[in-house]
Formats: sequence, structure tokens, C-alpha cells
Amino acid sequence: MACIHRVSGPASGGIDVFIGTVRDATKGKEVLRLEFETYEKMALREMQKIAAAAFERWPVQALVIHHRTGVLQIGEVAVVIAVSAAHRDAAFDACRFTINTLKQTVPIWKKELFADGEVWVAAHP
Amino acid sequence: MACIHRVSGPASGGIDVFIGTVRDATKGKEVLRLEFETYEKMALREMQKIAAAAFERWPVQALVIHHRTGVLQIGEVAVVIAVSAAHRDAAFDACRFTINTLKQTVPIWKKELFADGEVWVAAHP
Amino acid sequence: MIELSNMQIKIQTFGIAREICGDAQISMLVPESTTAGQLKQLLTEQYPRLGALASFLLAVNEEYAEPHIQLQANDEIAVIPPVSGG
Amino acid sequence: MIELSNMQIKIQTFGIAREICGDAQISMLVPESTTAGQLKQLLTEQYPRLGALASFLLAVNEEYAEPHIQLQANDEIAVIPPVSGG
Repeated sequence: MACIHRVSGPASGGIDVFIGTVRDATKGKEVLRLEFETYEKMALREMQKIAAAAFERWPVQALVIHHRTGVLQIGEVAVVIAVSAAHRDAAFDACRFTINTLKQTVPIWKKELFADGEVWVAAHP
Repeated sequence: MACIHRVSGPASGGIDVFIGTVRDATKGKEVLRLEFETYEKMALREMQKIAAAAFERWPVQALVIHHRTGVLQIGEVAVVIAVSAAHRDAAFDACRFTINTLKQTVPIWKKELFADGEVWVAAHP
Repeated sequence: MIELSNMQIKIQTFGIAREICGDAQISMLVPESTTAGQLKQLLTEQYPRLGALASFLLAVNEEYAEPHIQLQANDEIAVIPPVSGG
Repeated sequence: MIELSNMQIKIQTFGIAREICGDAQISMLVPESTTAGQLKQLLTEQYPRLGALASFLLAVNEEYAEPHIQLQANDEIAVIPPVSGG
């Protein structure tokens, strides 16, 4: 929730926050926990690019991206994106753009652990 | 932030939270503080209708609407909408629908207080 | 036969409508079978500044009222000036 | 004159690529002026399971590399299997 404080200020009228949590099932199969691996230096650069693109496209005041790594249990917060703007449309659009682009470009890998094995998400067609 | 806890659960994968805060200026004029008045019983009914419509249109798991009333200072949180869903698109869409509809239908009135007077927002064309 | 049948209704007012009407609750004597649309007209005549608003609606029993709705003496009626929450 | 000029490059691997390559960092001897596109081909020949992935990209110095980019011996090179953050 520190992410929310970091984007709020007297000139902001709307803050949109996306919180991605660890779901207990994927395609109907029970997930025990997740593991996130990252190429940290490159991930930060890619996140920086997303933020720069968001600031260029929308009148955004502040944008925070926070992503956990390592082992996460069901229900834990994996990612938080908080965007503040004077008006809510910019906050909504920039927040959604940020999570969508993060999922496409930022080098972070999620492994789902099941009772009978594990799968790197999206690895295979 | 209690709103976020109330919508999160093991089956939710995405939570979108909109936080509306009191801006320090409107149309370039400094705002000292806000005052919200409400027709409480009807406001709750209208909020209930919005939630029902959101649940009907999107696969949403939980939805919380919280709106302050009375006097608010600059930077204070006026409204929080938190929506959880298995997938983020539903959370984003339902959250945005909720705040947009709330602003159109829920009987809450905002008065902006300036150094030289006060204005009921949106009252006049 | 000529029959005059009026009823006393109570009307809650909010926001700028409360300031225009001068009280959070006003009473009006109106003919029985008055509709929401007719009451809106009566209110605008009695409080012309209501007519200068961007819009105003009536709520009956905590629901927005269509103009054709007939009012009852014990209805909970409210003047809803343009809302501005959020 | 015939000249053979090779260079040793180090390649970081992540996620499923790390499991396929068997180590978080592998070394390869490649001709100088090898491009990112050519390295991708060499990697797929040496580790056929990389070719079975939905896709994989190379990063050079922490940026996604276009296929025509020429590699240098001291470049920071990484195999990027399909990302799945968020």
C-alpha cells in the first residue's frame, strides 16, 4: 500500500491501482504456489521504458511499478501498479497500459507449482 | 485500504482499485476544501444498482464502493472503488464502469470552497 | 359534482436545491393524482432558480421518478439537483 | 590468407531456458561478427528444446536485440524465453 502513498499528491484527483494476486487455480487445476524469476537489471530498464511511454502518452503525475520475485503463496500480492493523474481517465488508461505491456516485455518468469509437477507459464505454444 | 482486503480472495487474480482524492485546484482556481452532501438511503440503493449491473456484465468476484461525506481537506480520499476478478480485464472494466456510473447517478453533491466563495459542482450549465 | 381533493406532500431537498428552497424539507399542497412531472413544474414556478440548474430530477421513495408517476401523500419525495460525487 | 577469428561469449539463461541449457550461464565459441540472429540459430541447434518454446529472444546489454546486431566478446548476452510476469 506504500505504492499508493507514493503516487498521491495534492494535484492528483484520481489514482488507479492494479493489484495482481496469486490465484489458487489455473485452467481448473489447483496451484500450490508460484515462483518468479527475473533478469533484474533488464527488468528495471524495461519497466522504466513502460513508465516513460505512459508519461508520454497520458497526463500522468506519478507511476509506481512493484513486482515481487521468489516464492509466493496463494493470495499473496505479485504485482502492484499505481498511477495518479489529475483526471481519472488518464490514470485508468496508463495503469492498464502498464500492466498489459509489463506482461509482454518485462523479463520476469512465472513458474506454477502443482501437486504433480510444475510449469513455466506461457513457455510452450 | 480496508476496501482492498475486502475484495481479495484466493480465487482472485486481479484487483483494480480507483481512489479519488481531493484536488487542490479546479479550472486553475485554488480549492481550500470540499464538502460532500448525500441523500444517504437513496445513494446506497443507487450504489447497489451499480454493483448489480457490474456483476451482471462482468465476471467479477467482489466489488466495494466507499464514499466519504462531510468536509474533506486537500489530498484526502473521497471515494474508493475496489473490484476483484479472476482476470484483470473484468476488474478494470467493472471498476471504471462503477466510478463513471456513480458520478452520473448516485445522489451525492460536492461543494468546492474557495478563498472567495463556494460552488456546487456541476449545478449550473 | 365538483370536488377538490388536495394533498399535502413533503419534499426533501439536497445540495444547491436545499439552498434555493431555503430548507432541507418543504411542504406543498398539490392536487391528488399530481404526477412527478407536474410537481417538477410547480416547483420550478415556486422556485425559479431551480429552472436555472443544469437539470434537476425528482426521486420518489428513493428511486428516480419518471414524469408520469403519480404521487401519494405519504411518498418520500426528494429534489435531486445535478449529482457530483466521486 | 586464411584467418579464423573466433570469440568466447557468455550467455545468461533464465526461466525454462536455464533449465534447458542446464546452467544459469553458458559459454560458446562463435565466429567474430556473429549476429544475434545467427547466435539464436546456433543455440537452437545446440539446445533443440529452445526451438520448441512458444518463442525466445536474445537480449544484448539488457536490451532486446534485433537479429542484425553484431555481438562483441564482452557483451552481456541473455536468452529470454516467453515472459510471464504480472
